[in-house]
Amino acid sequence: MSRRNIITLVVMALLAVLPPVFYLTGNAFYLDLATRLTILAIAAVSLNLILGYGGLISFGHAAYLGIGAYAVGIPAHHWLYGGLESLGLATTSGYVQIPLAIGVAALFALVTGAICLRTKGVYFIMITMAFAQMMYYAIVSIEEYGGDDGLVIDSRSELPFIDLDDPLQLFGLAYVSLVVAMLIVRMIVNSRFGMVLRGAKGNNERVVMLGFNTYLFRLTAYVIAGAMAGYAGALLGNFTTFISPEMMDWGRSGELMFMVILGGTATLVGPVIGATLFIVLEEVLSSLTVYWHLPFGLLLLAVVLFGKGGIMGMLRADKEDSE
Amino acid sequence: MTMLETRSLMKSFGGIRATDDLTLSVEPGELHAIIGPNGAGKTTLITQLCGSQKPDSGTILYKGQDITRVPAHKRARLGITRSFQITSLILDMTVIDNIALAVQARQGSSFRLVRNARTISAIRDRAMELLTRVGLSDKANMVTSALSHGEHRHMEIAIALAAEAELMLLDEPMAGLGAEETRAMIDLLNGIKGQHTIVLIEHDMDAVFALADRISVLVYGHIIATGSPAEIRANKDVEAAYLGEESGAA
Amino acid sequence: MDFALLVIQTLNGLQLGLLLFLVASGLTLVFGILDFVNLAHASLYLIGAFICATLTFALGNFLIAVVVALPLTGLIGWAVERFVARPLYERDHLDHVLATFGLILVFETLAHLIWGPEGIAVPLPEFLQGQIVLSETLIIPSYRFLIIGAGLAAAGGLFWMVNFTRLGMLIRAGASNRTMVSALGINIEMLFGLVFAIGATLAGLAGMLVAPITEANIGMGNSIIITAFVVIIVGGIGSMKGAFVAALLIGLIDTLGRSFLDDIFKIFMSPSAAENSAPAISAMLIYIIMAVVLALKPQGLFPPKVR
Amino acid sequence: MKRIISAALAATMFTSVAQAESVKIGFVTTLTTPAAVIGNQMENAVNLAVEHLGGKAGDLDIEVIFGDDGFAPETGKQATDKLVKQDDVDFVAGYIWSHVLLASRKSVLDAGKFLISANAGPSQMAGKLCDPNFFSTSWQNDQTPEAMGDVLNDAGVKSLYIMAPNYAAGKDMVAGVERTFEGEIVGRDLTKWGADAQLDFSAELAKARASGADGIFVFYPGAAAGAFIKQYDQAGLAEELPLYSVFTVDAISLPRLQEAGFTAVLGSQTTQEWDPTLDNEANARFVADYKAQFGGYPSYYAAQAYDSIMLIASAVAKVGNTEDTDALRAALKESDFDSVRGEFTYGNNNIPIQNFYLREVVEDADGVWTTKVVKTVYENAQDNFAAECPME
Repeated sequence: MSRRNIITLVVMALLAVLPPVFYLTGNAFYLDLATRLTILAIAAVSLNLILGYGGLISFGHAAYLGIGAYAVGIPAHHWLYGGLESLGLATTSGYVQIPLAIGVAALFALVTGAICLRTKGVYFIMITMAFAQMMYYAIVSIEEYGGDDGLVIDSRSELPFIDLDDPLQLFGLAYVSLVVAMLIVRMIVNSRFGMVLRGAKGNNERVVMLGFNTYLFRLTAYVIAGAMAGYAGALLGNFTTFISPEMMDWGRSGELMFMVILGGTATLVGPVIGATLFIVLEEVLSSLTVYWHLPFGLLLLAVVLFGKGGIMGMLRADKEDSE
Repeated sequence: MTMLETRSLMKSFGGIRATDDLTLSVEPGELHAIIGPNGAGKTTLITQLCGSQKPDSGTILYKGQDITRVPAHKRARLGITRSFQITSLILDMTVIDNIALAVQARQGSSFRLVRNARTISAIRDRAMELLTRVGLSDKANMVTSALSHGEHRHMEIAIALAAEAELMLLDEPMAGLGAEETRAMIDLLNGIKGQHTIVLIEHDMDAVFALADRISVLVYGHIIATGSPAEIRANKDVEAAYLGEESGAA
Repeated sequence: MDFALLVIQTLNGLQLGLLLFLVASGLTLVFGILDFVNLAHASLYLIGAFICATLTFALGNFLIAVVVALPLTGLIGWAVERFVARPLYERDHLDHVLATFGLILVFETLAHLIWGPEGIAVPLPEFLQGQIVLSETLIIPSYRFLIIGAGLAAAGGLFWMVNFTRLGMLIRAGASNRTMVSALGINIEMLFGLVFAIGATLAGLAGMLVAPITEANIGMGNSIIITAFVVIIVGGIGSMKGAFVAALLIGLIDTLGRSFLDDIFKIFMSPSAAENSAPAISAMLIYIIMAVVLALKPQGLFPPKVR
Repeated sequence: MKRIISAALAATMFTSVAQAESVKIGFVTTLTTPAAVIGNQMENAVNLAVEHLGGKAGDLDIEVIFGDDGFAPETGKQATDKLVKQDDVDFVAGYIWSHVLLASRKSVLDAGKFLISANAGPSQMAGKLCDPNFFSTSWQNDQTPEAMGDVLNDAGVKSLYIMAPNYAAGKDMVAGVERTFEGEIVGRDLTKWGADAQLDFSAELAKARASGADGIFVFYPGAAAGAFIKQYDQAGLAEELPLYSVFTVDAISLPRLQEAGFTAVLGSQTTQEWDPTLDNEANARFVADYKAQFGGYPSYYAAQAYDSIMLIASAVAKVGNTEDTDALRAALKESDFDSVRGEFTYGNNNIPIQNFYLREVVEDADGVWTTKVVKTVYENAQDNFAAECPME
């Protein structure tokens, strides 16, 4: 077993075991922290598919989290206050909300991706951000859903067998979802599709010359990543029970990016490590001082200036390319 | 039927005509070398032939079919492959993955998201076979960036072979190679010659005259002569335009 | 629509556009020549404003403070180039984004620690406090004219420098071909440091000019950086002309959108819905413009010729 | 990685071992972003209140844990969750911003804790969303602008231009002034709020001037106040378009305006439920000690924060423990403490029934700019949403 696989298993095992232990020993808050972390890790894993393996630096990934969360919040809002019954969207059923989250996120990714992928490099970074900002302001402008103030989700999604009001079960769902998301990403990047995607990251012109329409491959990956992040957003909405446009602010997109980079791009467990480190650092530093952004910023600088390839890059001894 | 034909191809950058009324025809099965002094527009020609740049005017025919407006990835599907003057490999992938990707391109749609590509023996075996053919089988699992320049050149040939191209466009395969490596490359090309139609752009005159069936001489974007190596050697215009200007260049 | 109001709002838009240009021009210089993505560019805008505010009280005059603060901001920019940007030129954009985001956090928190969260109100000299009365309905604060004048002067100076000086020649050459400049035997490190310092000075100038209006405050960098990026993307990275055109375009659209969009919306919406959505939609406008421009011209309005 | 996780979590995990015989108060306010200028005043006032109480509520030690809302509802809710779940506080107090309070409300009330707003007073929480465990030591958002609306009527203002930030309280403020103001509203601008709030109001001020209104009503709390007033002054609107504001000209903006010499603000009028000049013993002590310790006048934010701690302490002292929530609720409801605003009672929705004053900006004996009471606008006023609250 390669060292990288051992790290992956250890990290995932710790993430499975520690939070419930915290919860059962009366530290409910740390379970919350772990749930948040796990959900953000799903989004980071999905971003890693396009950023790490596809070389597509998306600076607007938080938009999908927001879309997913609002796909839970808006039906729940109408369920309580009326409206949209005719569309069947006044409901708290997870059967409606979760497919809606995934579907709308995928659609948004398809439409924006079709335009964004025409650009390259920094232009791509900025246009993905522009679309996310448009989504942000679109939500801000809808007063019915709270505008800038956000929306309280009064009732969580109803799912069979799982009660999301139980923090332990919510964490369980998030954890299983994370594992599934990681397996999906692993499957995709090792498939023939994934080979083309990774090849196009390394040398797009070459891959085009081999006869692949890399635009379509990238767009497909972009939509898959968007859909996964949309799902993560649905979980996030259920977790926080409060959603606001703030969730899709460019700063949040940046945070997701940093989770991926911090942990190590194009590695299976890197985004999970990045998300963990990010959330734990944020928590520990902010409980020490309100000026915690200073050490946090210095740390980011240090990671970039002195470390390469993120945490996984530092931990890695073997240079094999496979997972 | 000619394999490849260009008619009055024109391409300008700013005020400079990189390709000027260029007419060329390549017969099936031949190794057709294109030579010319620096700046003659050789690489510009290749990029138009493979489709990564569009000519301003003129037509490109492939097996009698007009492909002037066909995008690059579709030309590849039609059987045109290109090697790059500057090594153009996917450096962060392993050697065999590079070749396997090229093999994959010929084996149906790659929109397959489930099965692990590395476990598909039809792809892996063929890739290994090609690596053996270019003498790199022992380095299959190394990261490409760890290989030498000469080895990268061999990988380029393997990729061209993998594409099962009917027409191979080789852009200076000997560039930057030492004497030993050049000899190995000439041997390799001699081995595949005849099985594919090859358009070879090369500076190394020894290699060109050793390999080519026919040679075209490109000067300022225009073909001034086409003929067998012996004919070109004897052509006064070529000597004046080419050797005179760039004596000592090889 | 009221004509006088339209004139005033156009001037307001011009003023905003020129401020944006000052920030964006430095960004596009650094981006185009150094190929370095500097999210922390707006931190220099912030630091410039605070240094100038502090000096205004120390020296007793805003204009003198600006003159002293400009080189100080340039010096800080040079230090950022030397210690953060330079080691990262060889890395990809991802690393630039990450490092400069860290830098933003550092600068903003330092500003919070040094100057406190409340910000500093910058007093203007007497002669800039009044208004210029153009007609009965056309009254404009005189300081706004100073901003427009200073912005135009800086833009003019920049054009002169880029187009008619040896430094400008190097910058233009560097923007299109980095290796060529180094081949000319130019000390590329010096040139890069200088470009960075010029960019910082311009951003700092924008911060100093805006401080007497909005006060120097620790959140000001955040609110302008994304807009500045939008400007250089719309204009085309590395293009000074593009940055100028795009900055004015976005300044005008933003201001006119804020002033007239709610009235337009009221035609087909309830007044309260119009008032609520108009600011958001006008904020969205600039992103829509950017997306449309990039969809049609993936390299911006004035793409650099060769890269 | 394992080491990092376990070390980090272990460091904080065992710090929360419950101390016997203490009352834990979580206090959520803004400690970062420019709005920290408000949060810092509240933090100072809380610490001053604890000091005045000798660190004790009856026999119980007072322990205050501060949480930062980062000027964003989502962050505020996270801070609240942590106080409730990890620190297991008995009371959560504070909240400058209405949207933060609305977002955090459920976290506190669902856990069966007491929620004390020291500033935000969104209409929903005074009306439909009122709760037996929610108390306010401030007001309902609409009340202060309502008082201003009546002041405007008295002043003979016939037409009004309105500007406010686009968030929950901004909308409440606009609704409040519109409810009592009898003249015509000729224009209304809601501007971007939050960490990257709009601070250049040139376009809006030009519109306001063009509207020809008799006056302009604004609500720009915290750091935005200074920016607004300066631009208002630079635009030379002082004579043409008199300024009537709520929560804008206060002890936070005045020192900076004075430093920069914006004399135009002297004489401008605002309404409020509290003023440093209110004549009662508690207020005199609060204002004097605050000035002595922190070198400047306290704002109403500080006064309300001070009151929130005093209110909690009075209830805990009366009950003697933190377990008997029914008794605590009853004790809170009595508001039996020396408020710096003087005596007040709670309405059915637990919002104070109290006086509102008109205040004017003046220079005090030491030449420092502050406010003084001009007149009482409302006596013992109750908010309009109390009727919508189903509680008795």
